[in-house]
Amino acid sequence: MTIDILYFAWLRERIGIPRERVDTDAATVADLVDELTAREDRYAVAFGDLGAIRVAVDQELTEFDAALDGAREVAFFPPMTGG
Amino acid sequence: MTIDILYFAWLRERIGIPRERVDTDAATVADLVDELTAREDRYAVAFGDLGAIRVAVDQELTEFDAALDGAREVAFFPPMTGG
Amino acid sequence: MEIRVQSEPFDAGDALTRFSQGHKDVGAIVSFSGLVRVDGGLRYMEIEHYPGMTAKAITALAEQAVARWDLRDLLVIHRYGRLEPGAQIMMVATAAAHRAAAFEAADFLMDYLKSRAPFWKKEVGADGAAWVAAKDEDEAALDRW
Amino acid sequence: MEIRVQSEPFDAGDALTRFSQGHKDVGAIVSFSGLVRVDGGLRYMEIEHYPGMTAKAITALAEQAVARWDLRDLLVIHRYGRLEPGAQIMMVATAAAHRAAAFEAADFLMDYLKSRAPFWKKEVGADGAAWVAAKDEDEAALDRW
Repeated sequence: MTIDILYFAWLRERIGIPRERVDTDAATVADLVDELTAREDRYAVAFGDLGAIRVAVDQELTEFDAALDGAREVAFFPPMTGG
Repeated sequence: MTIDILYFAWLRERIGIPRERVDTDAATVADLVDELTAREDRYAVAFGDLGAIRVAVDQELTEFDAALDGAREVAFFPPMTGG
Repeated sequence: MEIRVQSEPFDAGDALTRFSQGHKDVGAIVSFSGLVRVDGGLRYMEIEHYPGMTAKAITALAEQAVARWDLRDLLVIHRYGRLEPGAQIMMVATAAAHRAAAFEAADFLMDYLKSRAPFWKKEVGADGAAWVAAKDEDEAALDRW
Repeated sequence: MEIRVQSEPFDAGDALTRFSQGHKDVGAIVSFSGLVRVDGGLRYMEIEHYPGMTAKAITALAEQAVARWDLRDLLVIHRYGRLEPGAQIMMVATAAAHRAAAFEAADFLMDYLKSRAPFWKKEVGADGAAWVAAKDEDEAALDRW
């Protein structure tokens, strides 16, 4: 399946791009992260500490064990600092 | 001693005047209330339920057993409803 | 710190704009404004106060708030006299570096202004006038602090 | 209920004035405004957000507040982009018949906007830029609700 992946804040800066489109068979967010980190060092560095990263699937906050079944957009970012 | 007595809200309405000056030897606020209620019915009615009345001596909230020693102004009023 | 006791109407938004300007280490501003509710039965509200004591009592409450929370500034405006439905009765604003202090101090000030500042509200309606009774819950709210 | 996500500056006082007008059974209005602190080291703040998600996430929080408290109205404004020291970052306003609901709902919305709305703050100073780290206390604050 084809998924748009978005990166925000320091995750965007470390990976070097705000978004990309990937073809993947990853079943869960965690599987997708494994695929990405296997690709290039900058991904491995950016995703080094998953405890410091939050994820949204189709614009809803979720967990790393969430299924990607039918997902069209996955976003990774640090804990939010609004307000 | 001479004391100015002030009445507010429904206490003022029941007694019929906003303030008066009295000569008194009352030692405490409670003594002063006894003197007033002995005077006329409208005072007895107004002071009928002391639980519903608050008192300030020289513009500081206090209790009915407070001493009047040196006091110049005593105010009686219902519980406050500001804000 | 500014405390105003006045019969004149005021606009809480204008007051907030002025209050917000010219501060330095302020990240958070909380305001509370109390309004005369618009309801069919009410013609107007009349607020009596104790002129000699009012500003003094509010100042004492404000000083308690300043002693207890790390505030950068504080504003209290309270009207007396005749107020029409929809009018602003009063407002409190607090400015602090952090939001918790600004929220708590404003909440504290409101609880104490309700029950410890010498104001008395009377509602005048089509059927006559009645003094607003103090609520047990307003007295109980003071125990939070 | 109004939710605005915008890069344009706004004035919290003006917004409060507009928010306060034309309500009926409203006795209490609480506002919170967050400002960029004025401190020597900070040149400006840059706020990044997630356009597709932001308004949706804030709307979901606002709906939670409306379901939980008896509110008459609610306003959220949040800026993104470059903000100068002293600028308003965001504001929340709540209108209710009673003060407790207005205070609690505003406090709740602030806690959740801090940690659950997709905004990220970067501080740009003389010595370079740094992303603002989320605070443990902000995450812990959610347990209050």
